[in-house]
Amino acid sequence: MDEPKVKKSMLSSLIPGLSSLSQRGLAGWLVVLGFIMVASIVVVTAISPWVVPYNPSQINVGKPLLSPNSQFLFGTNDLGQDVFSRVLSGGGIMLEVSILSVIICLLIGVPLGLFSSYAGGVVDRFFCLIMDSIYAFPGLVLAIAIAAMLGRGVTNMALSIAVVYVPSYFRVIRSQVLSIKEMPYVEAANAAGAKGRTVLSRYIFPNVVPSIVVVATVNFADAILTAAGLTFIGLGVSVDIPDWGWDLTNGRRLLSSGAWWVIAYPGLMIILLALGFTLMGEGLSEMANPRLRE
Amino acid sequence: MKDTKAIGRMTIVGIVIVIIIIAGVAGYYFTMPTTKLKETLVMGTTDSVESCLDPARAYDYFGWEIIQSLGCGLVEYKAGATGSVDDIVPSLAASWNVSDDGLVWTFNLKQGVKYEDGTEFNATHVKYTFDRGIGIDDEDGAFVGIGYGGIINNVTVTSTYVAKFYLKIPFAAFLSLLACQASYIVDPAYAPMTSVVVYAEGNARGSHPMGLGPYKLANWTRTAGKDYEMRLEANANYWNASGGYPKTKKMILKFYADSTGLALAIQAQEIDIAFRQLGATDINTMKTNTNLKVWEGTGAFIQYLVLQEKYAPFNNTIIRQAVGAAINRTTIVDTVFLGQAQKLYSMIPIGMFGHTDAFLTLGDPNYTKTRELLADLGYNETNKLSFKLWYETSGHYPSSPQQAQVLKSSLEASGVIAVTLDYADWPSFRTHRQNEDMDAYILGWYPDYIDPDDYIQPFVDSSGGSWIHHNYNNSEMDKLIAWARGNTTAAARSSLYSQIQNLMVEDCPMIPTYQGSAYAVTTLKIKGVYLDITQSWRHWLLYAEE
Amino acid sequence: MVSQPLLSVNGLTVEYWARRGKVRAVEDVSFSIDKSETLGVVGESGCGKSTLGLSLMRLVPYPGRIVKGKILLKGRDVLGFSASEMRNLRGKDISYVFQDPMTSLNPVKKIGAHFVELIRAHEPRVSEKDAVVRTRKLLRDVGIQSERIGDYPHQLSGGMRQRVMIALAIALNPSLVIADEPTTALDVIVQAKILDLLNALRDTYGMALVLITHDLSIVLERSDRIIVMYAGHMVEYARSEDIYRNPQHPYTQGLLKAIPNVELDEQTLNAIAGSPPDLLNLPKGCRFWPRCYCAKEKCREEEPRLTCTGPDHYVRCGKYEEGE
Amino acid sequence: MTLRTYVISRILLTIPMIFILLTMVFLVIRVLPGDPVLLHFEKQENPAAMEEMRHRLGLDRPLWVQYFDYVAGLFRGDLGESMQDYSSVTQQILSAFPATLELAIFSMIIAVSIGIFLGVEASKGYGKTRDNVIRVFGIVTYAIPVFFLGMVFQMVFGLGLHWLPVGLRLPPRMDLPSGLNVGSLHFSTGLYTIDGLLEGNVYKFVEALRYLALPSLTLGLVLSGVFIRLTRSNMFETLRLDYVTAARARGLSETTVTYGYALRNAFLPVLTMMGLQFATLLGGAILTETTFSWPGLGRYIVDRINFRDYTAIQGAVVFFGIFVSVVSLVVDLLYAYLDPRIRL
Repeated sequence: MDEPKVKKSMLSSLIPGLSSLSQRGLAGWLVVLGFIMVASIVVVTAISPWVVPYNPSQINVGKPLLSPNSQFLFGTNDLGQDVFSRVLSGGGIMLEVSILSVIICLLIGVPLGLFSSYAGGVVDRFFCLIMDSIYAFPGLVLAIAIAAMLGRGVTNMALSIAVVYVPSYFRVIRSQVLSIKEMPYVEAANAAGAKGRTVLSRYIFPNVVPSIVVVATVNFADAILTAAGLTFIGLGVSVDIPDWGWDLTNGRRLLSSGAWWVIAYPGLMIILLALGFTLMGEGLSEMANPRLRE
Repeated sequence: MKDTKAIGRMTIVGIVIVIIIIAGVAGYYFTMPTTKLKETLVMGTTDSVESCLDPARAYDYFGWEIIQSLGCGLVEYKAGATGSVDDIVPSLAASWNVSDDGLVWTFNLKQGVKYEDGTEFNATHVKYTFDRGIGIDDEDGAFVGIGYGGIINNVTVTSTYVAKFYLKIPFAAFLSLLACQASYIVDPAYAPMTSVVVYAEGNARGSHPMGLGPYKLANWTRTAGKDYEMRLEANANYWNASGGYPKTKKMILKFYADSTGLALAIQAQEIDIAFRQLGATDINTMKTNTNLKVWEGTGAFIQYLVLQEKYAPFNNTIIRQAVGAAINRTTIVDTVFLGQAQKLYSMIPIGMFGHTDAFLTLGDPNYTKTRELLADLGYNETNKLSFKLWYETSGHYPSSPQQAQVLKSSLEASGVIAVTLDYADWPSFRTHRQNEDMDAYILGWYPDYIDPDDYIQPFVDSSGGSWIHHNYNNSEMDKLIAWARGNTTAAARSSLYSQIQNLMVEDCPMIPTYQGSAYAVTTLKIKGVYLDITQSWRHWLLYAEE
Repeated sequence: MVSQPLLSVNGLTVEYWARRGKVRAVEDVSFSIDKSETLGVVGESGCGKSTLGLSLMRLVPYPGRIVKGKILLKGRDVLGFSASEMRNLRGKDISYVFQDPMTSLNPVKKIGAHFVELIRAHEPRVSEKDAVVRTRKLLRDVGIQSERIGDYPHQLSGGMRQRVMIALAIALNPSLVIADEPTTALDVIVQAKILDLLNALRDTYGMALVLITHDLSIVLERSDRIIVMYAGHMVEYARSEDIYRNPQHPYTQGLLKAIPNVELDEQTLNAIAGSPPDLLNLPKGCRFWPRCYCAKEKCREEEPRLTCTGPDHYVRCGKYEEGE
Repeated sequence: MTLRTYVISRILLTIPMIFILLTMVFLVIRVLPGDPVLLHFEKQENPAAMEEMRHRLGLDRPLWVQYFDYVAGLFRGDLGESMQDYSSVTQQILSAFPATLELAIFSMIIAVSIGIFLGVEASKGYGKTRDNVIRVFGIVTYAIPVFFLGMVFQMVFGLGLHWLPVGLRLPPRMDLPSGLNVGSLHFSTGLYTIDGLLEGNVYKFVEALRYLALPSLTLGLVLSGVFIRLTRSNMFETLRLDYVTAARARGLSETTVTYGYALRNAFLPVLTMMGLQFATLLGGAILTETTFSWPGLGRYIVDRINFRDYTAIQGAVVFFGIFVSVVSLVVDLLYAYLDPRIRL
């Protein structure tokens, strides 16, 4: 009977939120702003092959370490590669890794969370313990260890990052489910003798979606930063693919010779990307649970 | 009186604070160190002792650098050596001679030489040193790496101050072998016959078996398995102490994680000397810095491209030559090293006797030749010769990733070659090498002893070069190498080496790319820096001039 | 005779500025209190009575603000006070007893600390020791063993906490104490005790008392005058016996009817139909007419003014406006 | 529940977590591909030597035996011997730990003080400009890669302005602080700031601080965002609580109300967050240490990864894990002690 109502109240926190953002005040604007940032970076990276002034991996397109000028907007790096072109096309790895890792997290964390919390009892306690101990662990340290063992490559990076962040999905889902389990319409469904699977998929899951979206968005930022970190300590990908992470790492050697532009621009791009997702996450989460709204 | 109580508390607190501040400021100025000592030099480096300071195991550049300051060999290279035999001068040995068959070397030792703790040095210690090194047979060590066991049969003590070496093979480069730090004499009192001396926390003397050198190891701190601080102090018993060596009484060695840290430190003049490994860009910036002096020297470090002959494509000599013709050494030297290196057309470094620009015949680059050679095998713009080029990322060699990118672009400039890059950290890289699953890979070589033999035998001799796993062997080559080793006359040897180098070009098992130059940066007052082909960093010659 | 009242409020109006528009929680309220007299403020929840109480101390929470009116304490205009003057006034001249004792004490502070802090905030020259002595006495006055001085709030029962709150309120014997639903959070037996305590203290300390409640019965016998509020308006203001004998506003009559009457054995308990309006979209005209049994055309059209219908008796209802 | 039972249960909870963690690390290191022994040798031509090393490291035993050795070793505080130079991993880690600890402590102090200060400032007006600015600041700091910020600081404050040193822990010429020396007994913490003071050498103390400044500021700043956000939201919640209004109604000064009432209650969640964030902090420390060539555990791990020194990596990771669990345990107990509702 009041199932639709509750369902709506949960979802409405999201969908109308996106539609009538302006009324949502800061939160709304955060989402819009973040979305614009991310979208524009994705677009740029996607179309970069056609718009870059030079081949980003081509060496000696200009003298090495030219400071920004009319010909090379962001200057050139130590191999005489055009920093601007590399900045335009260097987002690929970051995006691939983060997207992949988030997907992995979703595939593992969400079902696990649903199952564990719905099953409850010993099973739940078991999973919780494992997840908590991973969660309590220094994420980057773990990621580094795993990445080092798995070896290089986008997939391995994504995997090692995913392992670290699955728990955060698990926890959110779980707490959500636990609260929803108590909702009258769920209890009604149980009382009506609906099958566990049905309850999970038809009654509980739809209501968890908003928080999943929030977690995933926030997690994107973490994934990107972790990926950058891995690259920085030399667990990235091969250098013939332009990548902000590598440019930062490489630029470090040039720091002492004052070539700020080699690191500045790729660094800013990473920040923009991470920031975009963080802003979205911030806004969405405030909409999903409006604790401080008047 | 209530108030006085309240006020009282406040005032007390106030007074305490004031006192603390005054004490602090006073203490600050009181404990501020007075003008720094003249007889102490601070040297910064990115190196670190890899395993230990025992010649029986140490096989890394820096380990040898320190061993050289703490110990002495029978002979040594004089500062500014060019690698010829005449540069080898007596050290612990006063004189020596070799039998005509080149199998027996006799050394007459200096007399009255003392270890830092005052015990006398004699011939038994020579025997002890080599028996020990060969006996311990440490898989990670230089004795195994260089293969002493295959050269020295045994050492005998004929009198207190005379030692005889009996060799298994006539070995022309024997003196240079004795000049290398692996052959430095150890003090039996500190060097157990069967075990390696390793770092002992808080016990500098117990952390190394040397004791005949210009310096004593006053302090050695390692944190996290890396050197953190080292202090060298003059050894009063050094045989050449009377000659005024070491010129600087105290040396403080500071260790930086990377070239950036080191560069920043020398630019800020926090240290007097920065040696190994400053980046090419850093060197360039410092050349323009009027407060610093950049010392340049010939390097004996070479790098080269290895081609895996086990399977296609490089099991085909023509293809190897084609690739050899497509290497643009100019871009490597100019772009990666900003001109701070030399184009190398032979495995034997420039400036060493026997060197010829053999590989220049393949062109530098000669893309038409590459195209022709490959065209016959059906490769062209549409059907490119494609292979994987590997580089290492542990910083084992200078700027490998950059080299890889440059090599890729120079090869692809031929229009008929497509290269994909792949990498691994150094240990994995090594394992890949063992597994022989890399099409082509970048390797480098620091010499053990300064002789052409050390640049040929370990690479293209079927036994000596087996560690590279390039699956190259050529009985003709082996014969030539054996002759060159056995022959004692420089002239005959150089002709043999030129034949060897031409044969290498024909077979193209590996393609030399560049020869590194050595750079040190110091403040203006520092003198006595020698960067010669021996790669030795002689702490005892350094001094600050007023 | 013109003796200056302790507190006189004139045309007080408080607005909340929410995103969806302005809300007048209190509109044009005027009254006055003399020394040591009790004023009852009655009304359904959301009628603005708490806001009224808070606004007397200029504590209306953000985003609310006092937009019109005058608050004269002993003739001085409180609204004109500086921040520091306000601080001195709060707790010393006027003090406040909140609705829910469970949440009105700092959970991480001991009971005693609250008092010492309060006393020394207003009388800095008092030493810690003396403050403690005074605290013990205060606790005894409100019927708590002074040993409890070292307890944490969560160690006390609701009733005891409310006593503590009261003790805090009278600590600096203020001339006016505002008690906002001081008993609603407590169970019935305790309620009576607390209220009696308040009365007793009022007499001993000779202070005026503003008793805010939703329950008319509570204030009827305990207060000298009563304000009945509805939807931010003061709809009736009179001495309690007048309110009891001759309630004039239909709403007041409704409230009276809702009180279970013990004398009558024949019970006719009829609550007022409907529910108070949303302050964001008030009905045109009289705010009460949708629930009023005697609403006329006129009521729907124009908002009635406050009219004096007798000695100290004011009503805001169309029926009593002249021209009737 | 009484404090005692709480403490006990909390400790009991920590033990299985640490165990899971140990097992996880073990599996990651041992089960994932790659033969540590093979990786060690320059030339792999002497199978005897490799066998000998395999035996020495106990890698020739079945996995479960290795697991038990490893756990047993941990109880003896023995993390095995480095595969690169055969020296004790425990000793290496302990020698590197103080540097990391010092960095971590100072970063945490900076992060928390920035976080609380700005959080409180923001809470003084919801939705006002100041609040929004601070909020955005918090979000931005969260999105900056710590090593990038580090490099920027190095360039600006080190290379550009020459204000602060950008590497090492003390000036190269300066002898390392000896710590406290009373007659024969010698005591030093390895934290140069503290040792400097113990030695009674203010100059060293100040220098140590100067060298600590940039790294800890970098790490602290990046971390502050979390604390800003947390303090802010908690402040908003506590500021609406009755006892805050009540305090105002008693005429207490704004400072007393904000700090004595609101913050004192908003602080407890911040404290728990400190426990949680310590993990993040150590993660960031790895990158910060690499950026500032800070000779701590972070750099140790990175170095060892380059050497493929399995035992060392395993040891360091485990050490990190245990350290973090202990810290969070301590923090929780502290929480219990500070919150009178749990205490008793």
